Amino acid sequence: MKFAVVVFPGSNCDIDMYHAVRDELGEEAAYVDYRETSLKEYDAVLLPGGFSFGDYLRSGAIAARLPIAEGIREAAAEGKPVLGVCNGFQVLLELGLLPGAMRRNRQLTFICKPVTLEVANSRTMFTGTYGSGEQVTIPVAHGEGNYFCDEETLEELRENDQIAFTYTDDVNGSVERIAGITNRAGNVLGMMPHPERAVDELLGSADGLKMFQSILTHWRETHAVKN
Amino acid sequence: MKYEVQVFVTLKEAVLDPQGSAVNHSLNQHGYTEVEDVRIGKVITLTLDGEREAVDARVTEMCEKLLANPVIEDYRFEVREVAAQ
Amino acid sequence: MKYEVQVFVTLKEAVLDPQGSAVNHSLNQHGYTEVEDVRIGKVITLTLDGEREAVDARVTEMCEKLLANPVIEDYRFEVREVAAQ
Amino acid sequence: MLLKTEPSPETIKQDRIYAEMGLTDDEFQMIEDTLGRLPNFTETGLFSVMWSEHCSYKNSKVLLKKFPTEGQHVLQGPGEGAGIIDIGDEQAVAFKIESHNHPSAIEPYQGAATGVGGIIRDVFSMGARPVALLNSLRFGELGKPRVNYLFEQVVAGIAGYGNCIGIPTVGGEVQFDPCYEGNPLVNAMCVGLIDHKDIQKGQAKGVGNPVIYVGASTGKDGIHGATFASEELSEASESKRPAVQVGDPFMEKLLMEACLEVVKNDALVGIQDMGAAGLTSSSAEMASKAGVGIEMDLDRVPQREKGMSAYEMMLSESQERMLLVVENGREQEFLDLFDRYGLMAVVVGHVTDDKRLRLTHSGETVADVPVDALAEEAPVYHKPSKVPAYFAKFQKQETTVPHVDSVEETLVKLLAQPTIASKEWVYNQYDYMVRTNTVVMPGSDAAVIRIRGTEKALAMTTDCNSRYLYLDPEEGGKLAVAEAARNLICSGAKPLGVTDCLNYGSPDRPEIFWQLEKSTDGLSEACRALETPVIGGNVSLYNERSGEAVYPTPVIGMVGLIDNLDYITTQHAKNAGDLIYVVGE
Ligand SMILES: Nc1ncnc2c1ncn2[C@@H]1O[C@H](COP(=O)(O)OP(=O)(O)O)[C@@H](O)[C@H]1O
Repeated sequence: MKFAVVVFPGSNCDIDMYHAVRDELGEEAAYVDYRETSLKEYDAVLLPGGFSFGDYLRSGAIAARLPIAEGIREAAAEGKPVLGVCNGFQVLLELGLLPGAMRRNRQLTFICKPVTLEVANSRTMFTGTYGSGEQVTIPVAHGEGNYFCDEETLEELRENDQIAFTYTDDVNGSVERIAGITNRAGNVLGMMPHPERAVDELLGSADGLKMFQSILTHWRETHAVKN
Repeated sequence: MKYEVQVFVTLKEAVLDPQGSAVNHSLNQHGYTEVEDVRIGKVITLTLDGEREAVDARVTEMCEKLLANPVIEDYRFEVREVAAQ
Repeated sequence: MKYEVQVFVTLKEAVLDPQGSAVNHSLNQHGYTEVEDVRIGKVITLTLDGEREAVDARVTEMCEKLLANPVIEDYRFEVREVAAQ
Repeated sequence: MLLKTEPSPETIKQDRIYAEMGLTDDEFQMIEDTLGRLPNFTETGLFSVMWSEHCSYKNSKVLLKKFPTEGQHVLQGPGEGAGIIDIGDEQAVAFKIESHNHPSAIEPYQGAATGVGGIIRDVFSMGARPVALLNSLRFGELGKPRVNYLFEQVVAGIAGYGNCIGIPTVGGEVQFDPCYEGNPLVNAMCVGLIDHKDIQKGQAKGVGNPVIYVGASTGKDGIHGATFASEELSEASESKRPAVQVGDPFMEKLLMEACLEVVKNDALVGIQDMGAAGLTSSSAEMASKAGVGIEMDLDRVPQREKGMSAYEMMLSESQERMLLVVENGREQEFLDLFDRYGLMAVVVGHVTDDKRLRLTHSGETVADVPVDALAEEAPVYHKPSKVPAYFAKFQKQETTVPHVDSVEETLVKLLAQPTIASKEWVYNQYDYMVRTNTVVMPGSDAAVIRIRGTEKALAMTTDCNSRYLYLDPEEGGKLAVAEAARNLICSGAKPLGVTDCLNYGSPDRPEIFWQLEKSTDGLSEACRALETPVIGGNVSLYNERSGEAVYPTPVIGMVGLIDNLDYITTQHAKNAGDLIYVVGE
């Protein structure tokens, strides 16, 4: 399986994503420059964390308006897995591929620490290898992860099972303790916690690796059907 | 002609403003108990070159496309002619 | 009486505004080449209760002490009476 | 049209304008003698910043000489952006610590942020990839609004810069004491990894070679920052506003990635960051080290504001700028590379053979001075020293052992002291995990960063208990080094070397100079005994407010090598029932 790691000016976790896929998952990964327009040759798209364009104006805002946005939209429309982590999540929101917006953390400070997540929906292509309701330890590192959406949207998210992860504790003030959501089709996932930082016990947790394994498993299954 | 446009971007009323609440609290703590509410927004000052008639439409576009996020923000702007140097 | 005070806090002219530069660049890239300069500041909206005569002095104090850092920022404000609810 | 009225050379002398820039009468006379004429305004400015304590170490050089700086593994000792130590397998570690005390006292967020930015540039200008940041902070007692504000903003500034640029901030220390109330200390340290073949120097060899300016444009911010850092803080400092710069970590990230690519180009001759004294120190030092001169056309310097004078451009400390010298004829490769990163790069001058720094502006020569006079021949002082009265008194005191009624209660009280309490509130604001190499996170004795692709890791720490130094500078100095070494050893590492940041009061006061002398004796002795050479550092004097000096605070940054990931040890208690041993005297 071939993963694209999109690199924006100011992406910081691109290398971590790359290593998670290559070294821990054992699949192919390649960096794709933000000036590219197509992601056709990849089976999955990863939008890494960091501070694209310094997060100036609004986090993810400037990055979401670059040529590569076309490629990301296309991949999403084709049903390929598109995973945005942290800044990548913010970019997906700014792209309108996911509903809602981010505000500054309620405590107004950046937060970096391992947190406990609950897998709210284990039937997505990103969470298939987790048990339903399973609790996992994955670190967060963000200043603007306070997820917001209006009542109506929240209702839709619930109805369509789009809430993928929630925090077990109130980490940053997010509506409904939301840590990650998918689009309606279920192939676009945005999450603030960093699964790519939790792929090796040496780093404190390997719970994030299952996310990458889920993507791979799902891809293998769907491709086996087709072949 | 040169114009200076001030774009005010504010959080929609329904959106809780964590920064505003913090400043409100801090002002109260410092004895400014008369303060009842604080909201924090952005003011983006654009200097641009153009025809007066076109400015409004162009700036509206900029706001819609980049400067504001309609999901949580409102915007308005004021245009002022500046002396060309 | 109730007042709404809009405090505008902007970076001093000589101070680098990396945020403004990034937005300027992005606008230019999107075809808004008429934009020559962008500066980004804050607009802090205070709702407060008080006597009109006292408001200016109080808000000036708040600005100096908390809302702006005079080392790198300038501020100004506008006061508007609002109907008490 | 330039309508600047700068004072004439005669006026500068008569009205002692040089004194406002921090030069003494004798120093001004030295300049006049060196030039064989009176310096003009721009030239006076060049000398004043280069001869400030911050750039010239004129008051501390005699003390720094005592430090052991050599060792079998030292590849680069003091004198460049950062020192470098061999760690085997053709790899090395580069590190350095730097203060940003005075800017942080005035604009804590930006002061701290730009301190981080500066030390990162020092490390990548050597060709090393920064892999970790640490810091060492001192504030007054928590509780007063101003102190709380400084503390919160400094931490936010360090986090803001380090998180955005994507280098993990993995360690540091924070202490609170009334002596720092008017003058907080903000020291930042950066550790980088480098392959031996990539080691760069800040040198300007090769007559005719072009000099390239890269990065942010030059603004009027930070003019005279170096001089400012070499003065006591006062109410008047508040009005020296332009001395505070705003950092742009996003720009620095691009600059860092571009420079780390540039060092792979064989046509790169030298590279240096524009830190303190900006364009002046980078050009003068690069030329002086290589025994050449540099001529620059200031009209080509990218400027943020219209109508900047030569003086302002040369003394600006705008952030995120680098100066490069490359082989003649190959400049386009460099300009193209920087363009790819969206960075501004221009040829601003070339290397000459006459050992002079010559500047032109609007077609006129605005400065023409010998580079060695600026960079190497700054005056050196050996200030008088005197044993402070408090010390004599303290020595006569009987040792007393405090009586403890309830061990438990006392312990709880101790743990509630901000200086001793958990620093989670601080380090949870730092992204200490980005780049996924942080194996031991903040909270243990030392942070540990694995070296990807090897079985090795680096341990790092910053330490200094300034109360000990105040009470006995020599013993306290030894203790600071020993504490750092213990922290590394307890983490499974062998200490490699030291970078130090000497934060003191005014050396013009004999009692303070005595503290400097005694503590550097202690530091040197401990570094010798532990075989941890000092490979670089920084001196920050004049840390006073209203005549109150901070305690002598020589912050020790130490890095150690862990040969095998299996050796990594953390301080946390692991299992109930495990035995506890006390080792040592
Ligand atoms: N306290 C110190 N101990 C050892 N070396 C020092 C100390 N202070 C400064 N140095 C060294 O002196 C050299 C000159 O420093 P400087 O030019 O001021 O560098 P920078 O501009 O990065 O501060 C540096 O290599 C630095 O490591």
